[in-house]
Amino acid sequence: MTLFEASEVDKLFPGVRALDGVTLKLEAGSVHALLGENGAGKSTLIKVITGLYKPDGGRLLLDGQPVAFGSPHESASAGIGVVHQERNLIPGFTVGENILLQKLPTSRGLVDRGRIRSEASRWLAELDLDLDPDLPVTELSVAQAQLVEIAKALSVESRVLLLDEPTASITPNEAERLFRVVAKLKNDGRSVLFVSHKLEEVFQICDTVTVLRDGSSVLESGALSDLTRDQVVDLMVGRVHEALKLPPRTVPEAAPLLELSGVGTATGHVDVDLSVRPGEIVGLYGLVGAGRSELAKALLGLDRITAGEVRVRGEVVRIRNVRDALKNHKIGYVTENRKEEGVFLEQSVSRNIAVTVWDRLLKRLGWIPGLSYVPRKAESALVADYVEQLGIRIASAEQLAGTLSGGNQQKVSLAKWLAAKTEILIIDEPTVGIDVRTKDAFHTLIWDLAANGLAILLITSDLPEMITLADRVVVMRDHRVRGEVANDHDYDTMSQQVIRLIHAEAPAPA
Amino acid sequence: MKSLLRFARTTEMTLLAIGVVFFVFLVIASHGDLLEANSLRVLLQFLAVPVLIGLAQMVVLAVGQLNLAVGAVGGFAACAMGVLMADHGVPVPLALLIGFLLASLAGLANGLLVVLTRINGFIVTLATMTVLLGVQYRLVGTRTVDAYPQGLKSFGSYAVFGVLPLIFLVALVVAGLLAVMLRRTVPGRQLLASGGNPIAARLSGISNDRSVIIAHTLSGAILGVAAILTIASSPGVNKSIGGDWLLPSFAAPIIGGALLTGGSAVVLGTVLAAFIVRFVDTARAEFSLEPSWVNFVVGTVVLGSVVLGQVRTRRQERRTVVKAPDAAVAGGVS
Amino acid sequence: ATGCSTKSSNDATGTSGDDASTGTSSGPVELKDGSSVKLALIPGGAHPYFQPWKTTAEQDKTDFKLGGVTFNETGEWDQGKQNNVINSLAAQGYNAFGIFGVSPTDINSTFEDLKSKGFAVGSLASCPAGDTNSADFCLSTDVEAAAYKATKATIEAIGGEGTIVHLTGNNVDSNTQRRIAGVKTAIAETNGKVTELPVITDIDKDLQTAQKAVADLLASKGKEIKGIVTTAYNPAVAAADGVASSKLPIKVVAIDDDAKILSGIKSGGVAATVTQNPVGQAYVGGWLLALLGSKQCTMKTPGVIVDSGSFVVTKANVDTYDAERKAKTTELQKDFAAQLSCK
Amino acid sequence: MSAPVSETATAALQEPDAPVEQPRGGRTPWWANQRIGLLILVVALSALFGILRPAFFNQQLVVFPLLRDIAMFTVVGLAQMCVLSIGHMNLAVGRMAAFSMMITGISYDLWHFSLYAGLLVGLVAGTAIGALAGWVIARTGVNSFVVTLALDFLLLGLIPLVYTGLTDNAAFVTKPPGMRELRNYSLADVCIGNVCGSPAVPQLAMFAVIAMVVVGWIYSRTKLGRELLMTGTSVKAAELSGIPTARRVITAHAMSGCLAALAGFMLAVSTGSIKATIGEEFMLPSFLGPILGGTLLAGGFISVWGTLLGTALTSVIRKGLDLLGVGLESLNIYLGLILLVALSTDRFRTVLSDRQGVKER
Ligand SMILES: Nc1ncnc2c1ncn2[C@@H]1O[C@H](COP(=O)(O)OP(=O)(O)OP(=O)(O)O)[C@@H](O)[C@H]1O
Ligand SMILES: Nc1ncnc2c1ncn2[C@@H]1O[C@H](COP(=O)(O)OP(=O)(O)OP(=O)(O)O)[C@@H](O)[C@H]1O
Ligand SMILES: [Mg+2]
Ligand SMILES: [Mg+2]
Repeated sequence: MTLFEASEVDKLFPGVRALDGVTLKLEAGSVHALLGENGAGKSTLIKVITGLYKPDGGRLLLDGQPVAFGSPHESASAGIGVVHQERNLIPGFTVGENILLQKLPTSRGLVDRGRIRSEASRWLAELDLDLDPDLPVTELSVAQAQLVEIAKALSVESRVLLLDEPTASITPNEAERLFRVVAKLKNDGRSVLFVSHKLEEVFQICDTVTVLRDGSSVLESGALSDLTRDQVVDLMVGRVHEALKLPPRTVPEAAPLLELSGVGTATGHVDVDLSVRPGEIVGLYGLVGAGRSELAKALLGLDRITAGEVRVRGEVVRIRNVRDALKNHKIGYVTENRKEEGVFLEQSVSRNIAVTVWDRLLKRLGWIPGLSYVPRKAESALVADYVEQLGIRIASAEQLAGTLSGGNQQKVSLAKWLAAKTEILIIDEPTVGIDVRTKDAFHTLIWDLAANGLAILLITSDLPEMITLADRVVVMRDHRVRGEVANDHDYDTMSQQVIRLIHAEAPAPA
Repeated sequence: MKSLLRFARTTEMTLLAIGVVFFVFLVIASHGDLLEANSLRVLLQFLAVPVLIGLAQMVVLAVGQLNLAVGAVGGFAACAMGVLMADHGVPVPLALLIGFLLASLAGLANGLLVVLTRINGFIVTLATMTVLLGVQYRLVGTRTVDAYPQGLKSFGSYAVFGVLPLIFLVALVVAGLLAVMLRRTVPGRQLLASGGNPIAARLSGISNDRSVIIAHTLSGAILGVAAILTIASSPGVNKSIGGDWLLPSFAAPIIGGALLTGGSAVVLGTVLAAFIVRFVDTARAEFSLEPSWVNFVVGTVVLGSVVLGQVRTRRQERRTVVKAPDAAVAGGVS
Repeated sequence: ATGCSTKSSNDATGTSGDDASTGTSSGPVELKDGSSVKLALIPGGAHPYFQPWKTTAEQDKTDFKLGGVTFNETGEWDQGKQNNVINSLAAQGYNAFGIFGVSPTDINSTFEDLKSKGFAVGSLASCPAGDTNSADFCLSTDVEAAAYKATKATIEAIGGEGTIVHLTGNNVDSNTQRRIAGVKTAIAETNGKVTELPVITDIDKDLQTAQKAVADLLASKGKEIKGIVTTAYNPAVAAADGVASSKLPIKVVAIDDDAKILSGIKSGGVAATVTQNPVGQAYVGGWLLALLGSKQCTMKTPGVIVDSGSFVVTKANVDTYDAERKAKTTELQKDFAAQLSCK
Repeated sequence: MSAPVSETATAALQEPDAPVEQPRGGRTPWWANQRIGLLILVVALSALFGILRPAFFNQQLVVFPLLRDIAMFTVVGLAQMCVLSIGHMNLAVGRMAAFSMMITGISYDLWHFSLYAGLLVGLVAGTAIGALAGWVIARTGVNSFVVTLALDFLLLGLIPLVYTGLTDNAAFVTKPPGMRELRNYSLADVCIGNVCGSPAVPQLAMFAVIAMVVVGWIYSRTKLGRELLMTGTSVKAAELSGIPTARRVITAHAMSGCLAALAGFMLAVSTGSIKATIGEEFMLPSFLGPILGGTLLAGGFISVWGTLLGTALTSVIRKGLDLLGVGLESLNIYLGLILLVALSTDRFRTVLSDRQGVKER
């Protein structure tokens, strides 16, 4: 029977019609997928359901009874648990308090620490996650943090659980664990809404699916069993979407542009060997927290390199900071953390793209030495060029980057490095939370950049992506390189080899 | 055990150590005079108000706000009470109650203004400060009001065993209550949650607006108590009351380890910091130092200590996953 | 004749002597027509000392039939703000100004501005720092002399020997510097009998700061101290109260005659206070400014400095000192009459 | 120039049927623009005061000093704005002015420098002390609020020590030639042929104009300015885009110190002497101007014009109340209330324009 129903829901934002008569039915004891491209309205729908946004039209029914939630608090007490797309933990608080934040247990008016501990550990146990409830959340890894959020969602005795891209920042293994929990909930007769851009997962765990496009539902509660991956994609994209075909690409025989030998870092890496040749895409795979991003940051001089040597174009170098890397070595880094490190949300698109090239554009002011300015014309010309070529869909280059969708923001974050004419590009998790079609576009772009001779180090936790793009896959774990696999672009064989490498017994530390 | 270790590394611990050393040093320097009942009494007597104004600031810092009106609220409340008792013969308890409520209302007003207008708290309290200073002057002009019942003054000067001033104990009680409120009550936790990560708090069904209002009102209430202690312990009240509260109110919590971005409750730290600042006064009298030297030293020490403290914690920074959004120092929570 | 031994007032009386000999006007000059004069009395900011000015201004108005008077304390102890206030008043037709300059080192510039625009300007209750006074005259307590007297009184109170300490206000203010000097002279004269602890400055900002400083002082040095001389308002109030509650045999000499201090004198908590002559300053000052403003008279020696007098008040003369002060005021009027050359 | 992106990729990246993403809203209507709102407010108030008190337009006695104040406090506001642009605060802005003027004073008194040589020394000193603050912040990552607060204490102690040590009445009174003229001269004293400027505009104001032009140019046109704003928006992103954030933090605070010094000089000139209390009244105005003018406390957005207008608004209000003869018992009450109203109306406009699907700034 239907546990929860949202019918004909509308939601308007200044300038945007985020939801337009969306209908969604959640059955007891089933897992329901909510799919759609970036900006399709998935998160908005979830926020409407949980009472964060007030719907501009339509009705919500719980057990057939119309409900209107004024705040997340009300929806929670009605048994609707949610894991939002945004990070959602309070820094100063313990794991336990964060899990039970919505309804802290009290005795005689005071918060009851004991019960927090006991109840929290109960929920943690349900996710078979052994964490000390008294641990401050600041000491968690990304994956742990993610799982704590899920425990938090469960803690409201939720009969309906809404998961907005819970797997975006965790790797298959943690995902697997999560799926086991979902299965358990399903058997308990609860109902789960699952939002993800990773269709493999969706087909793995979901029973029914609703697809959104531009804020309206193009498929309502279809059974996934009688749908193919392509059909779903076509529905999301709104036209026939042919699977990505990449032109053949051969890696030229050349000396490596970037080469690490026996590198150790302040953040705990132990003799890391790695090399990337021009025109080559080297994939760096590993579990969350394996130390890949940190390795990249160490390369850029953000963390100290304590051992071994880094060679760029054959010469041993000591990179002091990003500026140094960019100016003197033509190395660029597309960060995994788009919103915080990738784009300046409160600045114009134009400045976001031009930030790396002002040096190059500078014009002397008359004869006065040292006095120079950024010529507006040249700047906007350059920006327009990249906006056009990367197909960034914006009204004007002056609008704030914060108003763009995930996909376009990622394009902006990439554009500045292309504009800087870098020759070595480190790309970290380029397609997290980005929809199928834009994803394909990025894959084509990365592939093509390599074809044009860039040396690319691709960090990703998305195995299919890795297998589509990389020439070689280097596997990392616990800040060590665990091995390397030449890529034959065949999903099954590759995935097996990689996973095996990850779980291989650790070699005795050198 | 683990938590014990954690405490050992906290600012509180450091402050405690510094404080003890400082005190011992002063005792030696004064050839033990400082241990005489009278000296101790004086030392504690003038700790009460600094502790309270420090806490009043700390509470608003906890939600990532600032309160520039601490002095104005306190001074205004004190003068109001004085005038009520001296000019209108209002009975003491009633007058004190009214004063306390006025201060709380002023705080509430700050909170409401911040929430309703969405103007940055820094500016709002700046404006209310100006207004309240005006009101304070209008109340007392240039006189010093002191014609209020002796009973109140004897309360202000009474000391248990001639050592523990009543007003100091009151301050400690307030501190205790505040600590419990912030650590163990639901509104307290919600307040800190809003300060620690407003977005997350909102997604968890906590009303940040409510937290901001509560914080400002609490701040006002604490200042109300401070005003009561002031009028009870000082020879009289005039327009200068509260004039010197602003800087100390920030110094105490900041030295105590409060984060300006919000989310930290450092009651103990604030109290300890107030002690240390007080010791500096004592030292000033002991060695009859010029105030200039005192400021100079305080500035240098604070800068030095905070710098050292920070370098340590900063190492951690980049490695933590869960972070509060880099809210502006005085950024309002919305 | 002023019974006060300072340079400035000696000049005053001295010159008046000459005039007597040359037989020009003596005795108060009659103001013919004050209706053209709009008088503004402008203190540095709100302070009990200036409150008598308010009423005296009104009295000036009635006695001399002035076109208008105002009392404006919105300078808030900031020279910039005070200058603005003065200009605004000038713009509204006030043409005679009695000013207490916030910053003695700056106020001459303000005076010059006003003079250049042809206004009558008197420096009241404080004279510009340095040797020049750009106002028409300066009628003020000689702060150094006042501090000197206060210290003398203290020394007397403690029986001629012992340790005393001086509490005062803003250290970086030339008047404070003068007070400190005054105290030192008095102590020097006892050649060693009386010693002084390091002066405690910057405690006039607010009452609590003063109170705390006093309490700490008494706690740490209470036993050695025999007398406290204060030359600022909040410290005076705090000292009186602190000594009283500490029950130490310390003699406090205060400043000014705010109600609170007088009650202290009566109750014996305060040994003595040195009062100044705000009324005299406002009254005589107003009269002079009227004469100058109406162009009836001019100063013989522009910028002359006259001591408006300071009076030691003890329990003995607490009820009578005001008469003495009034006498001084009329005397001041005479002195000035001799300073004027009138049509 | 052209990007290293080949047709195939470009083709793949185009999403013809994807919606063009509108800046939430679009154009801001003129009445929702903060600066214009302020301008109207200032003009309206001036007119109102002018009607109530014709003296308000008295050139020598009202307009001249008013403009002199506005000029000075605008520079003060700019000093604060520079650090606000990177999301920092400078609580020592006043004390920095005092410090640099102390150096200037010494240069006049002891080394007999000329007026402008002294000013230069002051500016250098200001820049240095500002850079010091910036350096501590950049080096340690301690919150600017804390650092500048501590620095304020430090200077608060240091300055009187120096003054009492070097001078007998706690001020440097030597006036180098030209100081008095600078204080009193207006555009009426600069003539081309026989056409002279208005006597209402003080020459001192030229410093403010210069400061505004330079700062404005830096922020709108130079790499430095842009990098400051980027740093203000997100330090992390800036660092990862190759902006030397640490150096930018130092620059911003140095600029702040330099402007503070200039403001201190203007104050010293307009009141008459160089003394320890210079800058004591700077802190609050330094925030009011920029904030009223739309500069974000959070950093990343500044407005030079706004700072001027915000300062003008506060000065005009105070002057108006002066002329209306409002006594001290009401003055601050009115000031505070008017301030709140001004701020709220601005907020109200923003909300109203958001209602119409418009996003401010
Ligand atoms: N607070 C807001 N104000 C204005 N517009 C918004 C707001 N939140 C979302 N939108 C717009 O509503 C549309 C739907 O956004 P939403 O976040 O629901 O998409 P989504 O399906 O979750 O995308 P993604 O897969 O990237 O998470 C987008 O055009 C977005 O720009
Ligand atoms: N986003 C993050 N911010 C800060 N620290 C992180 C983050 N992710 C992981 N960490 C911590 O830093 C260390 C290495 O993380 P890093 O990001 O380098 O791993 P990774 O291999 O890049 O995985 P991922 O990028 O998917 O998190 C681990 O101890 C992990 O707990
Ligand atoms: Mg979403
Ligand atoms: Mg990573």
